[in-house]
Amino acid sequence: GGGATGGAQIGVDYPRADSDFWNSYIKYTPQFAKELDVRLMSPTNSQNDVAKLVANVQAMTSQGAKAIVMAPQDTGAIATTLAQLEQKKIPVVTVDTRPDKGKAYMVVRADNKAYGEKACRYLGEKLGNKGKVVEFQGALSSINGRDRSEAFASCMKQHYPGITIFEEPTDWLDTKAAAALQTRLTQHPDINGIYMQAGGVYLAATLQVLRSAGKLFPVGDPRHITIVSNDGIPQEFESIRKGEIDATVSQPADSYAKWALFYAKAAIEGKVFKPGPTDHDSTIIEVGNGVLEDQLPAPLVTKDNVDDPKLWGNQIGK
Amino acid sequence: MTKTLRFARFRDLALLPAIVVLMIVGALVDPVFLSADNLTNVLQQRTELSLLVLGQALVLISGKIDLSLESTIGLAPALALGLIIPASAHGLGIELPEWTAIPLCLLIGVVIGAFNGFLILKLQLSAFIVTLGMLTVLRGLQIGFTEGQNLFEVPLSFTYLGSARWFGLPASVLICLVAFVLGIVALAYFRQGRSIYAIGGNVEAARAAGIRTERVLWTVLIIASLLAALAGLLMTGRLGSVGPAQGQGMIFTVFAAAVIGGVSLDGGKGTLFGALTGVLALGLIENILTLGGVSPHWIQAIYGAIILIALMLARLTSGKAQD
Amino acid sequence: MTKTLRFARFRDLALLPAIVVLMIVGALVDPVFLSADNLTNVLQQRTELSLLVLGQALVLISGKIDLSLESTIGLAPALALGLIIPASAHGLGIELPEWTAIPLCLLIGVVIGAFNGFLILKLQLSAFIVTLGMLTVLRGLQIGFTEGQNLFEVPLSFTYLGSARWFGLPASVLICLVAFVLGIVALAYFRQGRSIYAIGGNVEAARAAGIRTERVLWTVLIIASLLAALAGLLMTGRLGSVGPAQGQGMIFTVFAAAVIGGVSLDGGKGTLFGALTGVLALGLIENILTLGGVSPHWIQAIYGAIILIALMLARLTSGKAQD
Amino acid sequence: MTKRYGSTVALDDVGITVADGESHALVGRNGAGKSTLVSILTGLNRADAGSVTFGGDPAPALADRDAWRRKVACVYQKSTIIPALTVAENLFINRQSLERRSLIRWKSLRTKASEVLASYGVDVDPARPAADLTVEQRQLVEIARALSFGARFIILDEPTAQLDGPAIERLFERMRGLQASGVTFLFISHHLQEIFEICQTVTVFRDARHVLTSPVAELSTDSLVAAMTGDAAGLRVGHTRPSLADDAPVVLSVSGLRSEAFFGVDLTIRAGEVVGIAGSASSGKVELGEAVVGLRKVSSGTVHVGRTAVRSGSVPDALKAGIGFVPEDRHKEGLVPTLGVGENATLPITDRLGRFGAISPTRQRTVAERMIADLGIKTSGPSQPVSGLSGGNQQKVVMARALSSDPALLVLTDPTAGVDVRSKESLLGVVDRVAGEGTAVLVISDELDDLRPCDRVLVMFHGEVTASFPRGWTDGELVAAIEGVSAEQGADE
Ligand SMILES: Nc1ncnc2c1ncn2[C@@H]1O[C@H](COP(=O)(O)OP(=O)(O)OP(=O)(O)O)[C@@H](O)[C@H]1O
Ligand SMILES: Nc1ncnc2c1ncn2[C@@H]1O[C@H](COP(=O)(O)OP(=O)(O)OP(=O)(O)O)[C@@H](O)[C@H]1O
Ligand SMILES: [Mg+2]
Ligand SMILES: [Mg+2]
Repeated sequence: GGGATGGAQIGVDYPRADSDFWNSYIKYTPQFAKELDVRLMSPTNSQNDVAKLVANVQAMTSQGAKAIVMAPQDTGAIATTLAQLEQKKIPVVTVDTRPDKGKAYMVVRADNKAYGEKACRYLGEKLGNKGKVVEFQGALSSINGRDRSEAFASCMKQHYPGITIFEEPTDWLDTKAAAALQTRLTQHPDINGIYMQAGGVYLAATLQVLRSAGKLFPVGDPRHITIVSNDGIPQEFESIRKGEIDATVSQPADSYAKWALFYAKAAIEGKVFKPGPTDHDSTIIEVGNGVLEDQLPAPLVTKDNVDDPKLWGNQIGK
Repeated sequence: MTKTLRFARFRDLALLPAIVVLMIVGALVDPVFLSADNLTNVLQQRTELSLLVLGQALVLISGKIDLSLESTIGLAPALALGLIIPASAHGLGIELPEWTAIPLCLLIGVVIGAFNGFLILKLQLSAFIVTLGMLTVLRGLQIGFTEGQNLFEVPLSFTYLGSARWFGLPASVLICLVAFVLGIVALAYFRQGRSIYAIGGNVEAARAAGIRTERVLWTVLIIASLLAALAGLLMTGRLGSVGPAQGQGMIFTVFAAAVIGGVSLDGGKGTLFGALTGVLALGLIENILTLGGVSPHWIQAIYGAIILIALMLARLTSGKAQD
Repeated sequence: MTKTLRFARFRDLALLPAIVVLMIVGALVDPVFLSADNLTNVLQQRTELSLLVLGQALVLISGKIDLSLESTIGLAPALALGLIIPASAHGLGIELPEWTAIPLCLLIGVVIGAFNGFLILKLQLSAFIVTLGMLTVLRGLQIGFTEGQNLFEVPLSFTYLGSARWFGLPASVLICLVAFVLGIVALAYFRQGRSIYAIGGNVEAARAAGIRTERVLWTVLIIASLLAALAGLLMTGRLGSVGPAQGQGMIFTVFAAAVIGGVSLDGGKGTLFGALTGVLALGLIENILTLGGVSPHWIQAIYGAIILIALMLARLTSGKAQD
Repeated sequence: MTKRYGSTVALDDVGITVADGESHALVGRNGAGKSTLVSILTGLNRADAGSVTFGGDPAPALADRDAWRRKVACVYQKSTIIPALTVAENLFINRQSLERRSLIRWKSLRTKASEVLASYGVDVDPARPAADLTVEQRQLVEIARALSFGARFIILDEPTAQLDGPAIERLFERMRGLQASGVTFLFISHHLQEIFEICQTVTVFRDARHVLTSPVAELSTDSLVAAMTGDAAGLRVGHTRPSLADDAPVVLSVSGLRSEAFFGVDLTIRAGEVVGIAGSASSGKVELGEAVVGLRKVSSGTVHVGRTAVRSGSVPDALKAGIGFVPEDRHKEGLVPTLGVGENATLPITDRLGRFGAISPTRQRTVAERMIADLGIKTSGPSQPVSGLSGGNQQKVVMARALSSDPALLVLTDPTAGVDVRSKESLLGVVDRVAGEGTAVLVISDELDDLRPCDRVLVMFHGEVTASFPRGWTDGELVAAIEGVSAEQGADE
């Protein structure tokens, strides 16, 4: 406690505890709280359920939270909650997603559209605008999945019309992805690219399916299927090093935690931010009706930069 | 005589000791727990669940089952909104007048219930599998026509019931209360209500006793769907928008509440009051876990374990085998 | 006599016409559909589901229900791995020798089944709510001790069964086949198997006929959990890791397959062969939808609608009301 | 009227006319189609062909249950009691609030229920769940319900099969009273003397066909039986078993057996001996039987079969010791409705139908077909689910199950409930035969016909054995003892 916030408590809600990415976020949060001298309430977990998120936020408010950090996976359904918090003058920092409606002090996120775009560019260039790509979409009801899908689709259509895309909705389930991939490979043995929207979910299953189908060839082999992933967990890096997959977009779990707490603390202290570049390689933009968004960089990780120690995937488990 | 009656009543109250224990634990965990604000929040957060439980309890007592409620709670408001908002806001582009939204929402509930009834009663398909299929279809329709988008251009009239406060309490809580009181009275003191028990207990016997079993069952299915649509309306008001996943995954909680509240999956047994205690017990458990700041990784295991323990407690205090 | 016998068999075969229709549709959608490769894939993708369905069908026929299977399929392999892999790979740090992993996995299944049996049979709690609680607890335990992480460090011996091919077919398919043949024979021609039907049909009459109902039910619950653990082993082999959500959401599909395959939720009715046709029908539907390249936004609605249609078709061809 | 179930013709172009104000008996062997007719006459089932009229008006639409209820009240053969609901509610089901659309007043309902029940001699708390009732009490509740309805036409499908003597008498008194006030009855029973007692007209069905309709007064028992069975042979009486050898070993010995329903019961039965236990519904006789066969735990006392002690409350133990039994309630403990006739009948002996736990279907079928033939079960074959059998034939399946294990001791509770006269004869003949082969038999019943083959009949009254009659008792003295009037004299004789 103590310090500049003078004991004002910050409530944090984790969206889920069953994915590698969010687990890293969960690990980083108390770590940065200490570093930033933020007094953290016991964090809650809304288990990917917006109704739970609303309940958790109400409970934290009752318990006297002065600012709240949340990562609503359903960005429409918190509108009322945001309005209530605004009434109570409790500033909100949202992480990873931007609320569709309602007030937030700051949105801390990497641009999911940019993920899809980056993956599209990489695959498009590697495949030379021809071939067939399987895309594992997340749940259609999740905004992040949707952003990635839409950006990927429109980029492909615009820049690489020579590539055929197979969109496989998977509900973020590896079993569905594995089944879809197996079927597609049978239907189109010449599939030469895969885009997976969450490496933490699909990586192992994808490699296993390719292995059993006899289609797992290292990068460089002409029969290699180009794979771009998303998340930036250590296992993806491992696979990049081994040449099993080509690239991944590193979602900045560490920066999410760090800057979310930073802005929450700043909000309590009454600081005001303006659009423009920041001191940490990012840009704050205004995303409409006064809401600011700090768009953190999400680097594309390939064989070239996979060993960069700054990547969060290289920091955990070490 | 009073002995057995008391006993029957006691069975409905089996969860009360567990609830008392929860209240004490809650107060110990955090003084905030007992504050009016917090308890009101718990109630408000449970209104939609409790309406679904009310509907499901009716269906279960009548000896059927309706899984599709968890999709109706999403589709009914989504489709109603879709019909009034412009295509630019992910609507269907029909743009009916705004006042039709609420009647439409409820009507959609009725239509879904009637269709379920048609498949189950007329085509004599298994209620479980029909409503499981419908759960998928209805959710699929919602994702299909909204293209997986949130509908957040909700007119104020539509959000009113879910967000207003009457007499210092959330309107939705009062609505639920009224619905439960009506249900409890109807099931305890009206012939039509009692006939639901008779049908669930032995449909052949009920038919022999002159009950129009098909009509009653159909009505029950429609009421349950209607309640789900109403719950969807309240949820939309409370959350301010309709997400494509609205209600998803709720059905298990609905069953958990109804069954730990003493409603039997075999039909013919249980009361709405019991079901309501089930809802409350679950709500208190979640609230206490949140207030207690349980580790996010262990919350689910602890939650499940507490349910099992509450169940054993109810079993011990009521002394009755469960089914 | 043979007449009714034929009729009973017919009921099991109610889905066959639907499957034939699906085969034709599939072939029209894409010639690849009928290729040996594709059909093998469909089978392999369904092995774990089919083992769960096998277990669940046994439990349902005996008149009980086990929802916790969908968590056992994740926890059993995860815990077994946790006991052998080092803490650095999210293990428990106990580091038992590698060869113990498979026996441990199966043993964990047995223990879970036995514990379910204890709660249901000894404490006489409702099977539905006990196993719903266990579903939550078991999944919670997995998330708790793995801290929600994927376990990627799976020894080769552990993935062998799920990924090997024997005689040109995936080993897992053959294992399933054997399990089903054993189950079908046991349920049709063995005392213990028949007693499951008797218990599901009327447990008191079964007891009065000298069947040790409690022992049989306990065995059935244990077998079901064991099959779920085996399914977990195969799934881990097929997918190469154990995710924290392994199996999550499967239980609905398990019921769908069992029930459209003719297994009754009321107990005492249905066959394993029927359940297997249910699994196949669902597998074919999904495969065809994937091959057909249906719009991702509409796939769910179409999937649900096809299930309902298949159900009606089965109802028409068998001419029997479903329950 | 014609009605088919699959390949079974249950009614083959039959007709029946019940005149206003008469009591019309409907008789026929098990499976003749009586209950099927009842279900059509009460609007539960649709006939494949034919029509029903009430006083010249066509019958209401099948869905209009209320209209049917106004035309006809019925006691069905199969219980329509809803176990989870209270006795009071079962009695007034679907008319809990006597004036329509008003609140139900539970208290007055209970009071009224108490009155109604008391007049039938049913001493139960109307607020208890009906699940707590005995089989007999349930039957009385059904009867009370049908009669209290105010309907002008009442159908009773074997109402007396589960009742003891005094209850039957009370029922008949009431029926006579109602008939005097103009109520019409259709009465189904396998107790032919009852038909002579209260009916004016009788219709006989045989093999789904109408055989005759005639005033009761013009028929003798023998001609009635002949019409039912289609052969002229009258009823056989008496038994052919040689009298018991003095050195026959003791098979069952019960000593000091005690539970809530009976106390301090001692009993021995020797090989080849048939012992009856009679008693009214509250005598504890059924509970004693259940204790012997392991369906019920006792608080003290022992049961030995031969030299083996039978563990209290364990049916498998009892079976292993060599006991076979027919339970009181065939629907509760007797039958698995979903399984076939053959499987039900062979359920206790599955270990004998093949090796290593396997069941040889051929062997099962052979055994089952033999039982079907032996007991005259009317069924389309061993694989027909028992739920599709007529009531009497279901009872025979339960009997077959009891006999299947070639038991050393056979315990039969109301073994012939709902069984037609000729079948009863053959069932009792089977009892006689197995006794002749050395099986000890305990018959628990208040049906005098069931008790006739007994070497000795014990009478229980309020949980104790109060009298014992050797063979040769008269109906009067036994009935008196059962009712507890002259138990002492009975024992002295
Ligand atoms: N036979 C019954 N079946 C079902 N529920 C009943 C029955 N009798 C009473 N109840 C239930 O008991 C509750 C109150 O019953 P009742 O009307 O007897 O109350 P009361 O008259 O105020 O109490 P009391 O009779 O003890 O004076 C109601 O909820 C009703 O549903
Ligand atoms: N639901 C059913 N399914 C198949 N067959 C049936 C069904 N109900 C009755 N039957 C058949 O119809 C015939 C007539 O049965 P019903 O019950 O009318 O006989 P019953 O004369 O009442 O005999 P009992 O004296 O034994 O009660 C029997 O052969 C029976 O097997
Ligand atoms: Mg009959
Ligand atoms: Mg009162």
